[in-house]
Amino acid sequence: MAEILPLRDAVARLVHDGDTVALEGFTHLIPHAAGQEIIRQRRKDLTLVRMTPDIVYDQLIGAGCARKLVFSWGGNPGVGSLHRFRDAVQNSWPVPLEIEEHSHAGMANRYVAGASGLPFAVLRGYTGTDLPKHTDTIKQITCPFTGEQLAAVPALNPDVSVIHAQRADRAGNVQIWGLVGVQKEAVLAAKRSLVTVEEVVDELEPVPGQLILPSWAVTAVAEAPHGAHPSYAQGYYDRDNEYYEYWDSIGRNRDSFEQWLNEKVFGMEAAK
Amino acid sequence: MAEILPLRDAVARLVHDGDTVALEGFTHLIPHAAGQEIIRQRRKDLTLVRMTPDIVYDQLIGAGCARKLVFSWGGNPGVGSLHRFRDAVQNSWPVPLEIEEHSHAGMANRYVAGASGLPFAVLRGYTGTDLPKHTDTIKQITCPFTGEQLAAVPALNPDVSVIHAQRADRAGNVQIWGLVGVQKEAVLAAKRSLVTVEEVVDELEPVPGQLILPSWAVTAVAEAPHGAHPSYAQGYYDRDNEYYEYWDSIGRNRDSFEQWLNEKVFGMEAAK
Amino acid sequence: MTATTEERTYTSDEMMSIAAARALSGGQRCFVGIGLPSTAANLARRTHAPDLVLVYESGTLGSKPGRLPASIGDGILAETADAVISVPEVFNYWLQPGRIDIGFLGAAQLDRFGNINTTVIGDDYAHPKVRLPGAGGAPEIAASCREVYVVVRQSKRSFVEKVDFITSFGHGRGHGEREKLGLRGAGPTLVITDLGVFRPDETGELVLTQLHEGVEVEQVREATGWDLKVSPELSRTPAPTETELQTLRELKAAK
Amino acid sequence: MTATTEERTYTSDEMMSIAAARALSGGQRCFVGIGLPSTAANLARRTHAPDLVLVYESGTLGSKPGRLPASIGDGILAETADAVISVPEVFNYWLQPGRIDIGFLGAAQLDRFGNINTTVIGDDYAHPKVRLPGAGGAPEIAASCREVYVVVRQSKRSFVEKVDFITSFGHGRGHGEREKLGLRGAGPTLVITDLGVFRPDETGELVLTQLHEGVEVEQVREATGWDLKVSPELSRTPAPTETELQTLRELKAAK
Repeated sequence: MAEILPLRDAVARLVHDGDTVALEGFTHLIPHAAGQEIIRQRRKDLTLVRMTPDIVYDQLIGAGCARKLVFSWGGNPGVGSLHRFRDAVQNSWPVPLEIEEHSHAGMANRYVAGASGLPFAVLRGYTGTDLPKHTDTIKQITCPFTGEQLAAVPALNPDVSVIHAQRADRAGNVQIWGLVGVQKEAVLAAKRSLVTVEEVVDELEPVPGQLILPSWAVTAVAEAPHGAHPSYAQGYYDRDNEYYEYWDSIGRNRDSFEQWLNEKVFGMEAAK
Repeated sequence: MAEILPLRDAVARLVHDGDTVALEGFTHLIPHAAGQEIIRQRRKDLTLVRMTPDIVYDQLIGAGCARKLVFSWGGNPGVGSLHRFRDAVQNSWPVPLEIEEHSHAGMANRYVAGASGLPFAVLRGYTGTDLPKHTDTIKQITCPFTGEQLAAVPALNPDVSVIHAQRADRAGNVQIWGLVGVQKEAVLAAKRSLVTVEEVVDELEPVPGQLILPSWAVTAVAEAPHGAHPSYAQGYYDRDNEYYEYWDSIGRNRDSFEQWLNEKVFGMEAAK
Repeated sequence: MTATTEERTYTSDEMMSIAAARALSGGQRCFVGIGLPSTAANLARRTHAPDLVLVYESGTLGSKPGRLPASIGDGILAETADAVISVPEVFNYWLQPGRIDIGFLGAAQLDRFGNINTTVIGDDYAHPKVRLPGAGGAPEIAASCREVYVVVRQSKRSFVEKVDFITSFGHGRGHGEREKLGLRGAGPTLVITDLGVFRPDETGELVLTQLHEGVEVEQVREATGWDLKVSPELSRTPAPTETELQTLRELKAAK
Repeated sequence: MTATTEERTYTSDEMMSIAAARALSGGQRCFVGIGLPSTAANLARRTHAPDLVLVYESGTLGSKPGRLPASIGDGILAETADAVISVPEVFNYWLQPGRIDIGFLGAAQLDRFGNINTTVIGDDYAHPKVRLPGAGGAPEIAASCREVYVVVRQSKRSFVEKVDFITSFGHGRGHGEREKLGLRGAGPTLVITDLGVFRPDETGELVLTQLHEGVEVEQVREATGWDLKVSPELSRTPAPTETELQTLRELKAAK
């Protein structure tokens, strides 16, 4: 059964130095508050996994929390580049960043395999591309019935997956609606999981398109109102598109980034 | 885009002698009306595919429509045996019935592979059982990353899949809720698909837990009110548990079955 | 404590269901087949284990039916579930990775090493004496749940030396075969019949560990198709309590 | 018919979006990337192809947004969709089996044979000159859609002889390489830039088939990093209509 904890305690208990950590949320419901709490607790040597390492991972990478990034698309969506990610890859700043690069289809299937308790997944993918030359977690497999060649990718089983959801009840059952991305798979694939929510409520009223994660499939739930900002939480608040533009100006330079980090992350320590 | 047709025309157009046909619906929403229309049109040599060939296939098998059955559980749920199925397997009556036998997990994954455009699926299944000795569509596969041995099963891609749903709109978009079984996978895996519905409506009002099949993923929709009886359609009518008991008395003997067939299926021809 | 058959106010089937229900404890995730397993699991949820999590292969997580479901896909299972999911998801995301504590199975034949047959009676698969329904979800339930409990009415026909067909693998021919095959769950750790309770010994062979009220060892031997081992710590199943019996009967009466 | 640059009342980006929108026709299922492809697809849906089916990789089938989505996961895409599905389902059930007619992609680099690079600029993957966002959904969109349309601003930097990294396979080095690799879709059959329109010839090499209003062949050659072939049936793109321009500008203005 999921334990309901303050965010600070949940991160302290679930996320350790050296862990493989997946923060998921496909544009919608990105767990920004949890990401910043991980920075605030100065985690190191993380292997960060995420299909779209947008602002949330630009922050973690710029803060030096990550040793490695497993991903499929690393941009600031609708704006352009992730400057901290580029600085880490191109200049090893603030620390070198190893990368393991896939396509979305590959990453999604790696989570599916992880959630399914299988060691690998099969897909029609990567054919003719240069990705298999640089990513050793892409192999070929032969269909035992037709002889056809397909791609195989290994399961992702993060030490901890973190997602954001709209609501949980007091028993720790989680309710998500709108775009649900790979959140269910990320949670089910992980050894431990943390779900931050907009609010904890007495009763989860059914919502069309909802996805429910039963309490017994989640390790911890933490209330984090507005915890997806600048991403959005359908039914709660809209995407802050201007913040994505603003982030471009912050992330572009090491100085402005470090100032942001001190003011907006470490400076908020007492408040949590 | 799905065409909205009378059931008789839809079956005539979509289901041909010798086809591989899947009627799906896991206890809920079993397409009985469509099954009886297939009998009425005296289709022959069908390969029938279905996880749980309950009454609907007992009827098709007893009527001599099937040459082969691909399945994972062939009983009258909550009652006992399928007597027509047993008579066909044990005594080749009215025609011999070849069987290809899997587990639910295997069948579900075969549909998933079919829906995914993959030639096979991988699962942890069948280990230590006698099923692989008798079913040549179960093979082993080695994980290219861990060396682990797993089971592989080939995709199911029926010529036509038939399901029953609560509603469609006039554009042919289909709405299903309650237990959804493998219906989506069965439709997406098939070359052609027929969805019978309780009613065609102007607008599909959202229902919690709904699954939508867009019109462009379906070949034909046919209105068939009460078309799942004696199975049920959540929101429309309950399961007729007594009919399942009653079927035991009908199906038990060839005579009573043939009488039922003449009265309740062929005798209804004019009415359709 | 021993009651004679005459004095009993309950049937042996009731004793079996109650003994099976008692084996479940609160908070466990239980994968439930229809029939005897479903009766036992719902009884447990109505008595001592209200937070038992029932998972049905039709696609329901955490069903809380107010009556016995008439089938595995009874609408009441979906209406009272925490989550309704597709059948592929049940098997792939919830059963296969080992998220379920107890797989609760029935059997047509069960053998000395807990292997289960629900496929065919007779030696020739192509020409069976009796064609049974087949595998359903059982092979993977038996493989992937942490433990498997089997509930079955016991007779020389159902309790056989070696099943005619292994539909669901128990302990094979014993001596660590499960581990050799890489199966992750512990397999059948408990068999509950209308006569008593059996547990595998260290070789995987089923041993009588408990007798229901009013049953003697000799009766069990006569209903067992192999040379039965009896545990030195053989105990007695406590008779059903009033609450257990009443709850069971109410469950079965509700439609 | 030829207008000079001075007379134009529209930008070359607008011409590109409008030309791309015109390539789509009603009822097609279109897998849409954010940016130029999304603009073009939404414009088509608002003008001549109202029943165009838009599929976004964030998990929406049949989105009908009333404004341009700000990102691939803009809430408006879910709110106006026929169905919202998980990301694995998008790729496995809808893209991979070939259910999508047109995959609409952008590119940082595009080469003579329609191969696309959105990964790294420079020869050394480990030490790139410029690290680009990477693959996203593109490799499998390029592989599995029946056809691929590419929309890209053209320059010697973007239109190169050979991409530094093949993120999404086009026609390889041509001459039937797609078929040899077992790829099912036809690959890039249309490339639309701010200068004109290109189609692959029978070898898979991109050939200029259409010039936008006010553009001359020499300009296109100068913005192409290889020895450009020009189709003998070179035609002119009709200038944007008032309706097209107005709809495009309204779409872009709406927030």
